[in-house]
Amino acid sequence: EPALIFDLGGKFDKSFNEAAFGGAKRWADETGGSFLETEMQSEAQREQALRRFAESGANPIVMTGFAFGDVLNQVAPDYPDTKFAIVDMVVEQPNVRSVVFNEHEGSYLVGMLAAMASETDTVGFIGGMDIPLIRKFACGYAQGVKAVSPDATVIANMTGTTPAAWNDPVRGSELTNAQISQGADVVYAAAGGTGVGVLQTAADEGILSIGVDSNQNYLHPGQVLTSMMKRVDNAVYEAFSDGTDLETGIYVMGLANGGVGYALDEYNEELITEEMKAAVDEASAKIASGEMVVHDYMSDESCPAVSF
Amino acid sequence: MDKMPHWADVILIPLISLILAAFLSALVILAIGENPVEALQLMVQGSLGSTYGWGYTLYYATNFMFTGLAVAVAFHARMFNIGGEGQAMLGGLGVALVCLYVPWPHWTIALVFAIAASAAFGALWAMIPAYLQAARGSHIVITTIMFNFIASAFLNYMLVNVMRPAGSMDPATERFPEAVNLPTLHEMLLPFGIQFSKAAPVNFSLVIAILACILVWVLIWRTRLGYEIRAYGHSEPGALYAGISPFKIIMISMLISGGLAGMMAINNVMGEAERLVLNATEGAGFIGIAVALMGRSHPFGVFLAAILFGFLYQGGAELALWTNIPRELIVVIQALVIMLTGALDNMVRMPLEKLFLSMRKGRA
Amino acid sequence: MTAPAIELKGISKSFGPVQANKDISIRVRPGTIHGIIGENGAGKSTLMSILYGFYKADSGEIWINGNETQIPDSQAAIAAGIGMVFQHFKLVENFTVLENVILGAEDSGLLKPSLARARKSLLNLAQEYGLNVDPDARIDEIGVGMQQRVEILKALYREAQILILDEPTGVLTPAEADQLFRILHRLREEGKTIILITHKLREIMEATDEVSVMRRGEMVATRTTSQTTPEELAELMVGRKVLLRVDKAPAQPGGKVLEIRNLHVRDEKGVERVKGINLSVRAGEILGIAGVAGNGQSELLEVLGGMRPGTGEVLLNGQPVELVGANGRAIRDKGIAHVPEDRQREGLIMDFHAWENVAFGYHHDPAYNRGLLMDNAALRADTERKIEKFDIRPADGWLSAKNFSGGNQQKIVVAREIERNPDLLLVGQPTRGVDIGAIEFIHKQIVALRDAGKAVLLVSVELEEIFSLSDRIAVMFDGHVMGERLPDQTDEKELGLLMAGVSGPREATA
Amino acid sequence: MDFITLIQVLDSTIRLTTPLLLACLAGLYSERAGIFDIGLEGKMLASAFLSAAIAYVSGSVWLGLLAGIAASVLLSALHGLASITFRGNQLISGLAVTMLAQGFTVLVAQDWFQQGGRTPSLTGAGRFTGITLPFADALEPVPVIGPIYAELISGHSILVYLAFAMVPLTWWILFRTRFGLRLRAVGENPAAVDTAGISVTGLRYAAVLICGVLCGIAGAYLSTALQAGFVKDMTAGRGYIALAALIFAKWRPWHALWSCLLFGLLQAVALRFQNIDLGGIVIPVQVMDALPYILTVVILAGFVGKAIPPRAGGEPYVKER
Ligand SMILES: Nc1ncnc2c1ncn2[C@@H]1O[C@H](COP(=O)(O)OP(=O)(O)OP(=O)(O)O)[C@@H](O)[C@H]1O
Ligand SMILES: Nc1ncnc2c1ncn2[C@@H]1O[C@H](COP(=O)(O)OP(=O)(O)OP(=O)(O)O)[C@@H](O)[C@H]1O
Ligand SMILES: [Mg+2]
Ligand SMILES: [Mg+2]
Repeated sequence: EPALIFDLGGKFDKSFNEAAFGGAKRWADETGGSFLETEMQSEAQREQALRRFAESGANPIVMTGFAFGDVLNQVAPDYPDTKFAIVDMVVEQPNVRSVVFNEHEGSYLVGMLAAMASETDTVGFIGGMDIPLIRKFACGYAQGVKAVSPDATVIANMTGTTPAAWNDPVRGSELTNAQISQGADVVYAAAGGTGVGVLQTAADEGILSIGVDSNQNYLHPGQVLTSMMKRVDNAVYEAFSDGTDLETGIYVMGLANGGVGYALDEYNEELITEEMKAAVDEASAKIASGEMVVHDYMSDESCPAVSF
Repeated sequence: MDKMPHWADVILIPLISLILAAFLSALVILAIGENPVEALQLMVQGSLGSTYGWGYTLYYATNFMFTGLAVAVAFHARMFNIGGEGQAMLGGLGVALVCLYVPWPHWTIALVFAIAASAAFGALWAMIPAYLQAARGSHIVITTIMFNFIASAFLNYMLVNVMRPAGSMDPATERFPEAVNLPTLHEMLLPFGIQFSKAAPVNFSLVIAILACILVWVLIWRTRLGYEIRAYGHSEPGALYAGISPFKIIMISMLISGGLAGMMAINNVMGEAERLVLNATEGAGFIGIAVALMGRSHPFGVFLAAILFGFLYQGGAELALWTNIPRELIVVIQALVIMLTGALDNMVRMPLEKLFLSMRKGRA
Repeated sequence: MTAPAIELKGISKSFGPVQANKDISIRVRPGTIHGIIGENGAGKSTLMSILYGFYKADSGEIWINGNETQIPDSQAAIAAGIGMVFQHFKLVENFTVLENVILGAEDSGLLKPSLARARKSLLNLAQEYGLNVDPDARIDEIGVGMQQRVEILKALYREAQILILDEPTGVLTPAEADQLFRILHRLREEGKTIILITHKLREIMEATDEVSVMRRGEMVATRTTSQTTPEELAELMVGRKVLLRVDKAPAQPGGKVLEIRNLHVRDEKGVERVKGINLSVRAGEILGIAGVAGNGQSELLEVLGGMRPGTGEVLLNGQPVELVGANGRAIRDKGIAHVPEDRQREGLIMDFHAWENVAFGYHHDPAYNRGLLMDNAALRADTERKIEKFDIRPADGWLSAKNFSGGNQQKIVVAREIERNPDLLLVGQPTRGVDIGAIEFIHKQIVALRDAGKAVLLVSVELEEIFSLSDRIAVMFDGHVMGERLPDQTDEKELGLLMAGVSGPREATA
Repeated sequence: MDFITLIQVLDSTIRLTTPLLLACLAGLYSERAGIFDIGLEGKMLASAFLSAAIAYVSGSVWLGLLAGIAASVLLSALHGLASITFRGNQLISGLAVTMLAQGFTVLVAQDWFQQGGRTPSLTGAGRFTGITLPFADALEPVPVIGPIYAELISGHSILVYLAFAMVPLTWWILFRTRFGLRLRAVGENPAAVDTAGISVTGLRYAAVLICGVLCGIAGAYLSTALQAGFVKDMTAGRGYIALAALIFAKWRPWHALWSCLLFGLLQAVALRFQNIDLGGIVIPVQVMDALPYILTVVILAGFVGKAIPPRAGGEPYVKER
């Protein structure tokens, strides 16, 4: 029986963890199988959750979030017969699959859309916890914005420095207000549960927002420009499908293999014009083919398009 | 005459409160559409049904012994130390500093210094509220609450800005070196041919916690200091009359209390996580209040209550894993225990006293 | 004959195992001052609190002006025209006089009109009865005598026809007390009925028309004051003839053991309570300090006992004693023992076993310790001895202090302190709330210590006790020693004047 | 800081002050009556949950508000039962109330909505939205005054105005009415109130229930006005900051307003700027987070004017002579 462990922020953050849950559920619906799951209440519980599932014979065990990296590195060797998969972190153990995403590529696409939709030429970015991973989102986004309109302003804020930043809608909302007052008319929230507050305030104040990880367009129909899809669901779905035969090693999911992308559905079709779609799809193809490279913040911890 | 025999006071009342709390919790479980009997079975199975379960139960119990003793010692001096949480956090900082920045040859030596550091940091964090209470009469409950928040912000700062290793995204310290890892119960029992779960985090700290229970018992009931603490706790004017300095007692009892709370860190930080993470205390400081109330501030009572809460904690985690009952159920139980043994005490006591009084009249 | 203003029939009340009132009946004629007298703990306050609706009787009836009246709470008592001045005032300290007066008797939801009306009304009452107070003063800024007036005004403002005063003179000087009685007489002339609780016979004889005597929860007799004598009342009160003097040989005073020079003491609020006194006590002598409660005697004892700091010079056998406060241990080590005024709050830990209390204050004594630990076996053995020697009952060292009667509690304290064989014994109110048998015993112990050549400093508000024990008497008033007298060269009247701050011409020749 | 940012920060201060102020005044009623309440946090939390849940289910935020108040009042009644009727330890009871709320909100939310202890997002009539004061739009272009009126003063939800209006109202009730006089008296010397023929129990329950109502409004504000839905532990220590503000204010209504505004400002600044650069010295955000608590400790220490609580506070009333 496979197991899934959600990171702080919880299964129903409408974003990152919920995407993982979606993948697991899809697997369960299709195969009729069942899976174990649990949510973290605090940092200190990670190890217990991992061990508990390993002890009870769950296999494979999938966890979402870089924060599991350290404990997984400790726990995995104790259970050599169990396969683990971790999202967003590389753990070099023989029985671990590490799934990482090219978030900068997807963010680049939504950055282009933001720039095209903006009337003030000022767009915002609200990140969750201030870590290189989130800067990677921001950097890709800013590059996309600048690609469309080189003079545009990108305002980037982070919610916090601890995991609490993933679940702080109040702060998300305040930061959104701040960005609005600075002229932003599109904000991109890459902040897990905090994003709920960002999208809410953006909708209340009548500006556009961009969701992240899951497709969040439905949250405020007609007011969410698009969502940067990070197919955590696919990662989980595949891991579950592979079962105990799960191949270990590093898996990179990018535009080329459908790991990231942007969402287009009935909720935002009126916001995305044909031109916008054409421009983005063209860039997407170029990136996928390798013709064009989006700078990855984590490769050198710097960003050409935005400063933090 | 006493209204009630002593045993009723120390055994019957906590027991009745516990049963009431259990009953109310069962109602809650029923209300959310689960079966309380099955839930209890699951809790028992998950926490006591295997050495793995026991390992976690005892691990948590170790935490609660330290924080429970901390609250109990302060109670004896009639101080209510709500600050166990913050003191335990600071204790964690002390342990991390000792373990990370000194190359220890062996865990035994490291442990001695880790105990000293955790106790010193915890005591330090209790010292300011204690001083303000002793010298300026600032209400210790309020100041210790404030100090919990300050501790949390301070630790946050330390982990995010100071102690986080370069390149790590986690607000946590590095792993401690192998040499300072405490032996787990598994390793301790192996020489005796006993197979205890390898995965369970219960470790040598349990021995320290039990020792602490014994030492606190000796301190409170057998030493002059304990005599003075108890005397002060019963009557401040009395203490003054007997030449017991209230200032000294407040300071010492709070320092001991803070030190005990801080010492919890040898279990969760040094013994289990082997690094310092955010919120490593997980509310154990508050559970200590429930444990001390339930255990009637007596070290043996604290020992038993800590194991009970260890069971609840581990059982609750199991419930959350296998059923739809969230982990918060144990927060509810814990709240009920605190309410019933600490605040609604008289609700249980009054009818009991009447009962005993009428029984005595019946005999006479 | 008109119906009694108040008639209580068969009132009983217990507090847990303590029966405070047993089947009490009493009639109070309208327009009289009716005294109720009884020893400490006789149940006087309880009875009056029941009448005032503060406590609820377990059984019994209350009749007012010939009608049975239910008094479930104070509201009902007030409605029935009853007002009460409690032994401990019930005033809100940081409110003004006016606010205290209207509290609970406001006219409307808003305060303004009430305050205005009360201000007028106070003016009238002040003129009518000579009850002058500043309506805008805060309670914590006025003296106790003034506070008592506020309490009386509160009752009058509520148009009380029946006024109960519970030990109103305990905190007053004789002069203030006389003034109070004048006011009471004036109220009686206006047709009000007054119940006066006290355990001072003099006050009963001076002020009342009738008097009822209570003993151990029971009403033992009612007399017309003019037809009884203090001796009869005293006998009724205690149940047997009172021994007024302790048999003791004349003192054989030796050298000065204690010398106090220019001692000043301030309380927690910074108010000076002892204002530069000079006293000395010699070996083999009992110095009694008389005075109305609250004139600095308590603070004097507390400074000498190391419970609070003071300034000035105190010498014990010529050696200076530090007056830093919270140094009771050092004080004891120097050879001073202390029987404190309040045994339940200070002298004992009520929840400790008797054997734990036996070491209280001396728990550092090597005899009670073995290395780091306390030697509980030694403590218990010592307790056995003291129980035997001082006839403490029940003879069970394992009982908690709270389970002993007041007299036996006091014996535990006295045993502990006297057995240290101190050079100087400080004693505060040694027989307050103690039964007659224990009083005699404790007095004898104190005299025996004196006869062993030790110095004793006795503080008591009971003049009788001062007279029967002291070899020399000093009177304190407002933080000063008003004078020293020898017991056989003075009388209660002269001491009373000194206690009221009126100094006399004669000085003791010590 | 430019003018617009200043206005924005102050605007955010007002939003963040509101729940603090309501909870602080709630505590003021209770503590002035002699019942210490460290359970403000729990009551707010319970109300935040139930108001969001009911607002979601019924679609009416007003029903939600009522339900939130009911939840908070229920906990108040429990606190009253423990500390007034059964004369228990008020601090322990307050702590238990908070824990009870922390546990129950998640338990019930999970059972009810299956969303990991949160409620679904509120929309439309399920939320309190800002109300535009008269002339706000017309005045907007006027320099300085315009933005201050239109941005800062206008446009908040009705509960914000209610909270600020509660300050003079509370002052008036406390110092100008019979109820206020009695309430203050019972916190100073309950025996005086008792012997004056007023029920101590009744008064204290009244105070505790008022406290419940105000905490209820504070909680509802969090989940239905400031935010659109409940997430677990969403009070995030605001109850304790309110308590700190109450001490800071020395239990006085107008001072409560200033101390809540100060703490609200600290929160607003901490929210907006992570680390504050004061010309070379960088103040980390954690300092801003901890500042209300540090300030309160300083006040408690009595170095800046001593905070003296109501004299009978924290003590159960037992009749004595
Ligand atoms: N579980 C308990 N909770 C609270 N107080 C207790 C408890 N057990 C004992 N006490 C109190 O502790 C005091 C001393 O008890 P302790 O356990 O030290 O042993 P003891 O029976 O009093 O003496 P000894 O051990 O010498 O026989 C007693 O006053 C008792 O009231
Ligand atoms: N609230 C109470 N709880 C328990 N016992 C009480 C209470 N009030 C009075 N008692 C007891 O009832 C008895 C009668 O007390 P009461 O105060 O009526 O006596 P009193 O005659 O007024 O004494 P005093 O002269 O000291 O004022 C005493 O034994 C006292 O300890
Ligand atoms: Mg024993
Ligand atoms: Mg009395």
